[in-house]
Amino acid sequence: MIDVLYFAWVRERIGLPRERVETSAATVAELVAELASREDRYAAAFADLRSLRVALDQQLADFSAPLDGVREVAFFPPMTGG
Amino acid sequence: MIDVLYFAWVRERIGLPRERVETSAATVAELVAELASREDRYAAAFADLRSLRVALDQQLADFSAPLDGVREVAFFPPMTGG
Amino acid sequence: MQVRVQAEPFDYGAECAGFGDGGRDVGAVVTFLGVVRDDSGQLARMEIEHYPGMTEKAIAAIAEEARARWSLADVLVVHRHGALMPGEPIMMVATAARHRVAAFEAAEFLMDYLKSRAPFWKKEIGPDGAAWVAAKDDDEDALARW
Amino acid sequence: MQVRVQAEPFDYGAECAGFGDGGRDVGAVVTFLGVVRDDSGQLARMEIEHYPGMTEKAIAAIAEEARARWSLADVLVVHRHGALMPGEPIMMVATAARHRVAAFEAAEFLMDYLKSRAPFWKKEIGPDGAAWVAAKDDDEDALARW
Repeated sequence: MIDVLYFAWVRERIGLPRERVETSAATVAELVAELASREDRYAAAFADLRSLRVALDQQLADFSAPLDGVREVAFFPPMTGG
Repeated sequence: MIDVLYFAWVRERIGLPRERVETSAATVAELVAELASREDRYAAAFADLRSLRVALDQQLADFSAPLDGVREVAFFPPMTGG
Repeated sequence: MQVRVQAEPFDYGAECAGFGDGGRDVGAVVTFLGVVRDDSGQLARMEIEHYPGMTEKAIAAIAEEARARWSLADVLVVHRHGALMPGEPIMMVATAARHRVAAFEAAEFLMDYLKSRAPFWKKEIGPDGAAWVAAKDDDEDALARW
Repeated sequence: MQVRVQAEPFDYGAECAGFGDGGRDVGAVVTFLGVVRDDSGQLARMEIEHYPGMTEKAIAAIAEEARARWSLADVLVVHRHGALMPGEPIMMVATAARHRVAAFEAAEFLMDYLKSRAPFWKKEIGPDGAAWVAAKDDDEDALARW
């Protein structure tokens, strides 16, 4: 089980801020493929990975990163702070 | 007649902050030559023009600048504000 | 070093007054203040979402990198989240260093990294609804110089 | 635009608090504060001489150039002269612009020009007497980038 968090328009498209996901995905990319195949709202949120960022246990990561030992995955658009 | 002002170590070497000078010098360089020939303290102050700056009527200028119409000449070291 | 992420407004003048008594080797203090801009005159408010937990860690890591790289005597980052009105302060950074070049560079480094590497997302609410502010390529490019 | 040359201390926090209400198109404010540094712990005081009349004109010209070049909504320069103690504020600049890059660049431009083009001269008084602060080649070189 892994905590998956969504922020900004990713959260709005999927319609929830976080969920617990049962998965055997080995990488972020595999998790994305699983989620995107669930429902249209997920497919829409994950349609263009270039417009998405991912953090693993609150550290920015790549979509190719392994999920081994990770407890929290977050998906969000490019950041616009400052 | 022209007002000649001195600042910082130029003022200290010459020993006064300003004086009125009767001169027929056509340029700053000619005025410097006149002043430097007066006394040792002037010669010491004007020994190295690369370490001096000049302003004509409160605008930075070159030593080659003409004195025509100028009322106030100031000599000082490179500035160290800020 | 101080990092604060908060919904409450902050007092820019008071933060400036309280910053940079970093000892006798401080010669230069630089501050940056970001304000909600409303060019069109149509902005009702801005809403800033963030990622609690990660936000503080990401900012602290950026601030620590700046402190070490420019030998800062002190560094401050304050960033708000939640609803903000036009003209309200969004965030500020402050740096204290021996010389001006270090203080300026460190403040610009902090801003460039906070823009693109701290998990905040801005949404603008106007008469035609709400829109997420898009990240600019410029902001990503700005990181290349560090 | 405000330029002040004064012997009296100024209140950095209050100046920051009062600056940059430049209207709804201000998104970024940058301030720089210069402080009397005392690395050695031996500085009794600093004395700043200036050229009354020229100083104000030179600073106003530099500030106006910055305002025009970076489309600043507001700009402030305060510079002290006379005797200053270690840790005391010497001078400050503040810039208000739409975007952060303009506010930073304008503040750095102001500092670079004030260093080398405004008629101030610093003297340090310590246990071994007084010495004029020498201009640095770096400071002259810094002008080349503008």
